[in-house]
Amino acid sequence: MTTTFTPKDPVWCSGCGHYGVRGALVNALSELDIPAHETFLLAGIGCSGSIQNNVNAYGYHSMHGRVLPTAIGAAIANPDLTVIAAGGDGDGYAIGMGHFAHAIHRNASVLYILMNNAAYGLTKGQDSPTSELAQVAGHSPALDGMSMGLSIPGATFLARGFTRWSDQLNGLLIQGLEHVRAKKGFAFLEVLSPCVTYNDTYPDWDAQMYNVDEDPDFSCTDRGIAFQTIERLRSEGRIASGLIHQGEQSAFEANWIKEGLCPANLEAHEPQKNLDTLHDIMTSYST
Amino acid sequence: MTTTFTPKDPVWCSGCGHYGVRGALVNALSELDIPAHETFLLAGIGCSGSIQNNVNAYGYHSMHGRVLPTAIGAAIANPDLTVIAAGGDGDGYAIGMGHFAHAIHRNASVLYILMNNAAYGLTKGQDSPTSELAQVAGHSPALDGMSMGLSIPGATFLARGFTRWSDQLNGLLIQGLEHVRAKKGFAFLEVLSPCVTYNDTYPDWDAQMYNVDEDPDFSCTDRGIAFQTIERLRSEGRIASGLIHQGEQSAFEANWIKEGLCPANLEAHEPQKNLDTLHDIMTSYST
Amino acid sequence: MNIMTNNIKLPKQTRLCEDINVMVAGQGGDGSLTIIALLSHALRQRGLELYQTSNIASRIKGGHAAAILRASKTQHGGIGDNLDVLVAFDEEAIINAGPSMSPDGIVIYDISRGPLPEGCLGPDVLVLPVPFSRFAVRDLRRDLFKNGFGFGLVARVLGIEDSEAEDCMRKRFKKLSKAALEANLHALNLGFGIADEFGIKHGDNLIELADAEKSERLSISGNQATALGFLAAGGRFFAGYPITPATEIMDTLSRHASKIGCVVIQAEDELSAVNQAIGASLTGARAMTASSSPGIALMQESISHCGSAEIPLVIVNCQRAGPSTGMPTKTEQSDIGMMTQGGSGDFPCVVLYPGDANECFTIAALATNISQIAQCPVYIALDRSLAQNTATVAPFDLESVKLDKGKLLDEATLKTLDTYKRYAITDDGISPWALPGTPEGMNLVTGNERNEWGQVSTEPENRIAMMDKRARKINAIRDLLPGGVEHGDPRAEIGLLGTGMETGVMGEAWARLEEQGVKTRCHRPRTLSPVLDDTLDFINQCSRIYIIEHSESGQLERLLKGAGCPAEKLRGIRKYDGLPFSPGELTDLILTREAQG
Amino acid sequence: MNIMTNNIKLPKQTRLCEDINVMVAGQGGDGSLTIIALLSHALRQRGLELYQTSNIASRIKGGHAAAILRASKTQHGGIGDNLDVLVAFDEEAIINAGPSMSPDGIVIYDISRGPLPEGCLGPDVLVLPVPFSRFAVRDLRRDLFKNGFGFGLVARVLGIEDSEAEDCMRKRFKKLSKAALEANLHALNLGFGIADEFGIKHGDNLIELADAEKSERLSISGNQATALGFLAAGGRFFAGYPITPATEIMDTLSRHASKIGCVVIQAEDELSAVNQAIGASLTGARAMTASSSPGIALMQESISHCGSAEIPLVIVNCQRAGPSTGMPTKTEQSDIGMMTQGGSGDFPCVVLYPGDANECFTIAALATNISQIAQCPVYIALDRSLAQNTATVAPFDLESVKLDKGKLLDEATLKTLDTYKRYAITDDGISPWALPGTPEGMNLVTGNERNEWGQVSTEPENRIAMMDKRARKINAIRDLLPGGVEHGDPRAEIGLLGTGMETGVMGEAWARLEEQGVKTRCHRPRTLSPVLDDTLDFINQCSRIYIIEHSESGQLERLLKGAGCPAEKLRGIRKYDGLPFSPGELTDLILTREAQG
Ligand SMILES: Cc1ncc(C[n+]2csc(CCOP(=O)(O)OP(=O)(O)O)c2C)c(N)n1
Ligand SMILES: Cc1ncc(C[n+]2csc(CCOP(=O)(O)OP(=O)(O)O)c2C)c(N)n1
Ligand code: SF4
Ligand code: SF4
Ligand SMILES: [Mg+2]
Ligand SMILES: [Mg+2]
Repeated sequence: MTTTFTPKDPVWCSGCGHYGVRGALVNALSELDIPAHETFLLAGIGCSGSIQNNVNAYGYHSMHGRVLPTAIGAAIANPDLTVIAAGGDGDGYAIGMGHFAHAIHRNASVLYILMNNAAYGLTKGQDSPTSELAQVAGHSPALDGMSMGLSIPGATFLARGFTRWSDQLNGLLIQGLEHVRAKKGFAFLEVLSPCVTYNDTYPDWDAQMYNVDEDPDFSCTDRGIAFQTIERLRSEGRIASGLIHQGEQSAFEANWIKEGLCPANLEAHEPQKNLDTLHDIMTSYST
Repeated sequence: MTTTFTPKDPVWCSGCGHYGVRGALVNALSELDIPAHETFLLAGIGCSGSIQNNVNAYGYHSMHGRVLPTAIGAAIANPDLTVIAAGGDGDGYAIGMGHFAHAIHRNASVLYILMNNAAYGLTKGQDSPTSELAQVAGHSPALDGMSMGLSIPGATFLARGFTRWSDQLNGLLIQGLEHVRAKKGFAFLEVLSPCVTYNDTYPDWDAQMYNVDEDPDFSCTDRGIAFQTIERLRSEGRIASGLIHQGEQSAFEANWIKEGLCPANLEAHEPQKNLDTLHDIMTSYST
Repeated sequence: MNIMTNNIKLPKQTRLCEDINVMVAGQGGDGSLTIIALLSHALRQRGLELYQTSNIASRIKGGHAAAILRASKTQHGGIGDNLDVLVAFDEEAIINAGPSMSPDGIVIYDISRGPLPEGCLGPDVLVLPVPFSRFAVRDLRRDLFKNGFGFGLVARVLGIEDSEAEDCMRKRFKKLSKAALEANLHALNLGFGIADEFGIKHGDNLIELADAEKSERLSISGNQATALGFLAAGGRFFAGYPITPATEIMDTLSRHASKIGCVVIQAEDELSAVNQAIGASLTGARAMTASSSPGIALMQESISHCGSAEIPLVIVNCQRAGPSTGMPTKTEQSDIGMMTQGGSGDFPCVVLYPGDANECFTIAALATNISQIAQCPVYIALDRSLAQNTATVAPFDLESVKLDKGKLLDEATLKTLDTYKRYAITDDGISPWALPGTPEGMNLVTGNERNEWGQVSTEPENRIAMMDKRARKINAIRDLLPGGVEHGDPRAEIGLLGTGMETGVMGEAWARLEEQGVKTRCHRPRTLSPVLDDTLDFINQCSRIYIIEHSESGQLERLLKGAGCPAEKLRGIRKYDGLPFSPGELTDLILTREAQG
Repeated sequence: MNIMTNNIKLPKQTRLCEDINVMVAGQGGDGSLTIIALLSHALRQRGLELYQTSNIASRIKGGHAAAILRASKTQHGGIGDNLDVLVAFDEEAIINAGPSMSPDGIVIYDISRGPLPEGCLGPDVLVLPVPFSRFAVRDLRRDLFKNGFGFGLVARVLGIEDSEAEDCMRKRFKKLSKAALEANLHALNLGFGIADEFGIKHGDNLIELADAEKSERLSISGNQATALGFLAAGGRFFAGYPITPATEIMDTLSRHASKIGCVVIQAEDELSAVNQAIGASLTGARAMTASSSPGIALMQESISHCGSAEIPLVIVNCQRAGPSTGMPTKTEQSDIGMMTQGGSGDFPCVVLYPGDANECFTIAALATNISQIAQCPVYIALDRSLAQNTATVAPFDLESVKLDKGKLLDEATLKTLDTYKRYAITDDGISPWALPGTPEGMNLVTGNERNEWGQVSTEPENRIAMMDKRARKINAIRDLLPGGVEHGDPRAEIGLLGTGMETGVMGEAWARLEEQGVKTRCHRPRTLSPVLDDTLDFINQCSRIYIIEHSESGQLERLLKGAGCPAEKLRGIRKYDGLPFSPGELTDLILTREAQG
C-alpha cells in the first residue's frame, strides 16, 4: 500500500452541524461500497469547504462559489468517478447562485451537498441569502433552494435534510449518490447544518422542520404540488425536509458519452492514433 | 436649451423584436410624463444592450451581465431617479443569473426589462439558456424566468410580454414603471422579442402565447397558482404572458431612505457640516 | 446594359503586379465577402499566397463592412500599403478607403445609391461606375446578385479568364440549388458584358498578375489553427463563452469535436467556462478555454488559482482593442500586463505569443503539453488580427506533435511507491501527479497554501518551500519554451522588436529599411512570460531598439524593462487606433525617429 | 494556591525597558486577546505608544492564536525583534514563540495541559509555571477566568500597580454583569496571589517600564482608518462582500453608517459589490468597495471598465499572502502587478499605498477626491499587516479634509452651455460630468470606445483622441498624488525603498544600520501608479538600492524597473513567508548583502 494523506479531524467548532454532514457522507459512501479512489469530493470555500480534508477520497478545494462548474467539468471528463460537490450557503446561494441555477438546468451527474447554516461561518457570522434578516442590507425573506430548484426545468433530484434528523439525512445521501451513480443527472441535497458559533438555529429548526417524506398528500414527482407545499409550509413558519422532487431528464454527460467523447481524460489520446482524422480535419482548410 | 446627444436610430436588423420593446418603452415613458433627465436607462451588452442609445434619457452601457447590480446601486444612491435596467437573455439568464436572482430577492425599485430572444444575437446566434436546444451542449429544456421569479420570496412584480402583443406590452411597461416609481420594489418584465436573423421565433411564439391577464382562473397574487399555471401551460407547449405576480414586500432602498441615508449622491455632504459627527466617530477610537 | 462608359480613359499599358491588394466594401448585408472569396479561389490557382482581413463594426446588420484580400508571390502576413482595386458598394466605402488607394488604383463603384463622392480619390485613380445594385434588382430580381456582376468585372480587370472565373463560381456555389447557381452565373456573364462595355475585353486586362508555383496550402485563421493545434496535442475538453473575436475557437472545435473526440461546452459565463476546464483538467483531460480581453479579466481569480493549486490549463486570449468592451472587432496587444501580472499573488505562468497560423498550431500543441508538464496556467496570446485574419500557410506538421503528460503517475508506478505526496518538494519544482480514479494515489488539491500532502498549512518554513518549489517550475520547462525568431543583419545597431500581429509588417519594414540603406535586425519573442534570455541578449547587442506594439502605454516595452532591459535603449513605436500597421507606415515611423536621432 | 515555586530563581535586578514586546498565545478559544487588551489599557496610562498584531489561522475555533503587543516610547509601526514576556496557554505557544524569546525574557506557562516542552527556550529565560486553567476551573468554575489570573501575574511582573490593574479591568469589563465583573476581579486577585507565591510582591516588579508623556491617541487599525477617511471625504456608498482581511472596512462603515449617512451593502459577491458601487458612483455618490486579493482579481473586468467608461471608484485591496486563496490571515504585497496592470487594455488607474493608520485616513480621503476629479479607478493598497494591526496614532486632522468633486456640473452651469458632451476632449483629459437627474445634461456612459457624445464609435481618429484624452488625466492629477516619504542621510549611497507594512521596520533598520556605521537613506513611495518622479530621482541619486518587499517575484522591483529604473542598481530584499520583517532580520539581511558586495 502506498501511503497517501490521512484525512484529518475536522477543524470545526464543537457542535457545528457540519460534523453531521460529514458523518452521513462517510456513512453513505461506505454503505454503497464506493471505492475511495473513485470518489472525487470537491468543496467550495467556507467552514463547509473543508469537508474534503476529512473524508477518505480524492479531494479538491475550489475558489469561493466555483465548485459546481469544476465538479461538472470533472464529471463530464471522467464519468467513471463519483463526483460530489460540497459547500456552504454563501458559496452556493450568494457568490455561486448563477452556477447553481445552471447546474440544475444542465443536469450533469454530480451530487451537490449544500450545507446551509444561514450564515457565513468562516468569515465570522455575516448573514447569508438564507438568513431571515440581512444584517446590513434591509430585510428580505430567506431564499429557498428547494423552491428555486423546482422552478428550473430539467431538475431531476431535489432534497433537503437536517443534521439532527440523521436517519433521513443518511437516506437522502444514499439516494443522491445512487442518482448520480446511475447517471440520472444532478442531485441537489441541501442540508440544514447550523453554525452554533454565529447563528445557532438548532432551537428554531428543531421546531420548524416538517418531514414531507411522511406526508401522504405530498408528491415528489409533481412540481406544482411540491412548490405549493413548500410555499404553504413557509407561510406557516415551517421548513420542508425530505425528497422534494425527482424527475426524468437525460443527463448532461449522456451526450458526450453517446458520442464516445468520454471519458476525455482516460482516452488513449496518442496523437499518432488520430493522425488520419487530424489529417482530414486539416485538409478541410486546404486551398 | 443645452444641446446634448440625440438618440440615434437603432442599429438592429429590420424586423428585430427589440424595436417593439423600444417603442413600448418610449411610449410608456411619455404616457407617464416622466422627465427624460430623471430617467436613467442602464443596459447590458448584446443587441438588446444598445437600447439606451435610442431613448431620450440618461444612458449607461454596463459590462455583460452586470447591469442589475449597477442599476440597484444607482437606484439606492438616488431614489429620485426612475431607474430602468435592460438587457438580453444571455445577459440576464446566463452570465447575469446570480444577480438576477438576487435582484428579485433584494427588491430595490428598479424596472428590469429582459429582452428574450432565446439566442445570443450580438455574437451571432448561439443558443441561450432559454433556447430549447443548447447547440453544443446537449439538450435541456428552456429556463423560464417567470417560474424562477416566483420561486424567490420577496418578488413583488413579475410579468411577461411579447413584442407582437403591443397593447399588453404597453400596459405592462406602464405598470412596471408605476411599481418602481411608487417605490414598491423590483419590477421584472421579460419581453419575448425575437431575433429574426438568427432565431426567428415569431411563428412559434405567435402560436404559443397565452394571455393570463384574460384567464379568470389565474391569480397574480397567489404564487402557487401562478406557478402551476406556468407549468401546465409549458407542458402544453404554451407560454404564459401577462402580469404573472404582484406581491408586497418592503423595497430595499426603503431602509436607507428611512434612515435618511438617501439620496447618497445629492446630500450636501460638505465634510465641514459633519465635523462634529466625524469627531465623535473618531474619538470612539481614542485611547 | 447602358452604363456611362464615356469619360472613362483606360490606361494604355497593363500594369504588372506581384503583390496586389483588393478591397470590397459596402453595408454589412452587401455580401462583400463573396467577391473576395471568389477572387481568393481564382488567385490561389495562380499559386499566389493570400492574406485576408475584414473590417466590421460589432453590429449585426447594417454597419460598414470591408473585406480586403492581398495576393502576392510570398506570404507577407499582413496587408499592403495601398489598395490596387476597390469595389465600393456605397459612398462610405469610397470615403473610408479613398486615402488608401494606390495612385494608379482602380475603383469599381456602385452608383445605385448615389454619385461618387467628390474629393476622395487621387487624380489618376481609374473609376468604373456601375449601378450594380439597380441592375441586379432589375435584371435578376435580387440585390445579392450584384456580387456576380462585380466579380465578373474584377475578373476581367485582373485578367482572370472568363472560364476560370466561371469555374471558381461553380466550385464556390456548389451547394446552391441549380437555379441559384445559374442565376449567379448569369450575373457573372452580365459582369463580363459590363467589362466589354468599358472596353475591357477578354484578354485586355488592366492588371497582369504574377504567376507563382502553386504549393500545397491551408487557408486558415489563427483561431482555427489554435483549435487544431490543441486537438493535435490530445486536447479533449474545451469550455468557453461566446465573445468576439474568440468565438471561432469554440466554433472550430465544435465542428471537429465528434470526429476526434473532444468535449466542447458553451458555459453560462467565463467563470463557469474556466472552472469547467479546471474540473476536467483535474481528471487528467487536456483542457482549454478561450476568450477575449474582458472575459479574460473576469477569469483572473481562477487563473491565479491554477497557479496556486498547480492545475494545468491552457487559456487563449484573443485580444481586442480595450479597455473594457472597447472595440471588440478591432485589434490590439494591450493585455500583456494582465496576462503576465494580472492574477493575485506570485505564481508561475507561461505566456506564449505566436506570429502566424502555423505557429498558432505548434504553440497551441506546445502549450497543451507545457500546461501538464509544469502543472500551471499557460496563455496563448493572440491579437484580433492574428486570431481572425486568414492566410495561406504550409500544411501543419502533424507528425511532429508529440504528447508529453509530464509527471503523471499511473497505477502501476504509484503502487511501487512507499508514499505519495501530491505536492512533494522536488528539485525541479514539479510534483508527480495522480488522477482521481487511480488507486493508491489519493490526494488533496487546493488553492490554499498547503503542506506536501495537500493539507492547509501556514507554517512559515513550509510556505517558503512551497513558493520556491512553484517558482522553480519555470526553470524546469525553460528549454521547451519557443525562443525568439530573428532575422536581418546580426551586426546592425538598430533592432526592431515586436510580436504577434507585428510579425509580417516588421519583416516588410525591415526589407524597406534595408532598401533605403538602414540596416536593422529583427527579433520576435514568442515567449513573453518568462522573458527569455535570447530576447535580453538581442537587446544587449543592439544600441537602440524599436519596440513595435499595439498598446498605448507600451505594455511590451514595460514588460521588457521589468525584465531588466535598459530603458534608454528602447523606443516605442505604438499604435492604438485598432488597425494594424501598414508596411509603409511602420517604415516611415522608424525613419522619422531615426532622423530625430 | 500551591504552585511549584521552588527552582524558580528570580533575577536580582529589575530590567529597564523603553520598548517591550509581550505575546499571549494559546488555542483560538483561550481568549488571548483579553490579556493583551487589559495590558494595552494599562500601558497607555504610562503614555507608551502601542502596536498590536495577531497571528491567527483562518479557522474558527481551535487553531493556534497569538496576540502580540509592543509598547514603546515612540511608535515603531511594527513589532520588535524579540519577546520580552510570553504568556503561553499551551505547548504550541512555547514551540512557536520559543525562538523569538529574548534571552532574558520571561515566560508564564500554563501547565494545566502538560509540562513545559523541552529545548525550546534559552537557558536564561525565566519560566513561571502556573496551572491557570486548572485553577480557573477549580476555583472559579470557568476556564476563561484564567485571563484574570494571567493579567494579575503579568501586571506584577511589569510593575503595574494592583489598583491600576484593577482599574483597567473595571473599565474593560464595564458592560459585563456585576457578578461577572466580580468574578474577574476575584481572578485578578488570585493572580496577584500567585505572583506573591513566586515572590513577585507588589512593587517587586521584574521589569521597569519607561514612562512617557501621554499624548492624545487613537488606537486604530488601517482598515478602520481607511473607512473613516472615506467617510470624512463624503464617502456615502459602500458595497462589499465579506473576506479576510478586508471585512473590517465594511464592519466599521456599518457601525458608523447611520450616524453620518452612508449606505453600506453586503452584496451577493464581489462582482455585484463593485458594480453596485459603480451604479452609485454614476449618480454622483462617492463610492467605494473593498476586498482582498482573490476578490480583487474577480473585479478586474469591472475596474478596467471604470477606466474605460471614466467612472470614479475607490477600491481597497487588503492584500493577503497569495496566490489564490493562499494564506488569508497572512501578510503580503504581491498584488502590485495586478493593481497596476491587472485589467484588460490601457487605462488610467491610480494606486496609492499608505504606510500607517494616519496615512490610511488621509489617503482614503484623497482617493475619494481623486476618483471624482480624474473620473477613474483609484486603488488603496493595504497589506494585511497595515489593514488589521492596531497602533496608537495621533488623532486625524478632520478639518484638513476638503471635498473636491472635480468637474461635476450643476444645473445652473449646464444651462449656460450651448452643448454638453459627456466625453468632451479637453486639454487636461478630464471631461465635465453631469449626473442623471440634472436637467439639460443628458449623456451616455459606456465602456465601448465612443465619440464625445458617448455614442459608440470605432473611427480610428476618434479612437486615438479618446485614448490620448484618457491618458492625459494622469498628468492632470499628478500634483495631487502623495509623494514619497524620505529620511536618512541625503548623501548616502545606499538607498532603502519599501512601502506599506515596510514603513516602520525600514525606519528601525535604518537606525540600526546607522548605529553600525552604515549610512543609508530611505524612500517610501506612497503612489505606485503612476510611479512618481521623486521615486525615480531617489533611485538615480543612490548607487544601490535595496527594494524591501513582501513578494517572492519582486513585484515592486519589477514595477520600478518597468518605470525605467536601472535593474543593476536594485537589490531585492524579499520575504514571503506571510510574516512581517523584524527590525533585526531586515538589518541583518542588508548587512549580509552589503558584505557580499
Ligand atoms: C472571491 C472570494 N470572496 C470572498 C471570500 C471570503 N469567504 C470565504 S468563506 C466565505 C463564506 C462562507 O460562508 P458559507 O459558504 O455559507 O460557508 P460556511 O462557512 O457557513 O460553512 C467567504 C465570503 C473568498 N474566499 N473568496
Ligand atoms: C464578459 C463578456 N463575455 C462575453 C461577451 C460577448 N457578448 C456580447 S453580447 C453577448 C450575448 C448577447 O446575447 P443577449 O444578452 O441575449 O442579447 P441579444 O444580443 O440577444 O439581444 C455576449 C456573449 C462580453 N461582451 N463580455
Ligand atoms: S463557525 Fe459555525 S460553521 Fe464554522 S465551524 Fe464553527 S459552528 Fe461550524
Ligand atoms: S441579430 Fe437578432 S437580436 Fe440582433 S439586431 Fe438582428 S434580429 Fe435583433
Ligand atoms: Mg454558511
Ligand atoms: Mg438574446
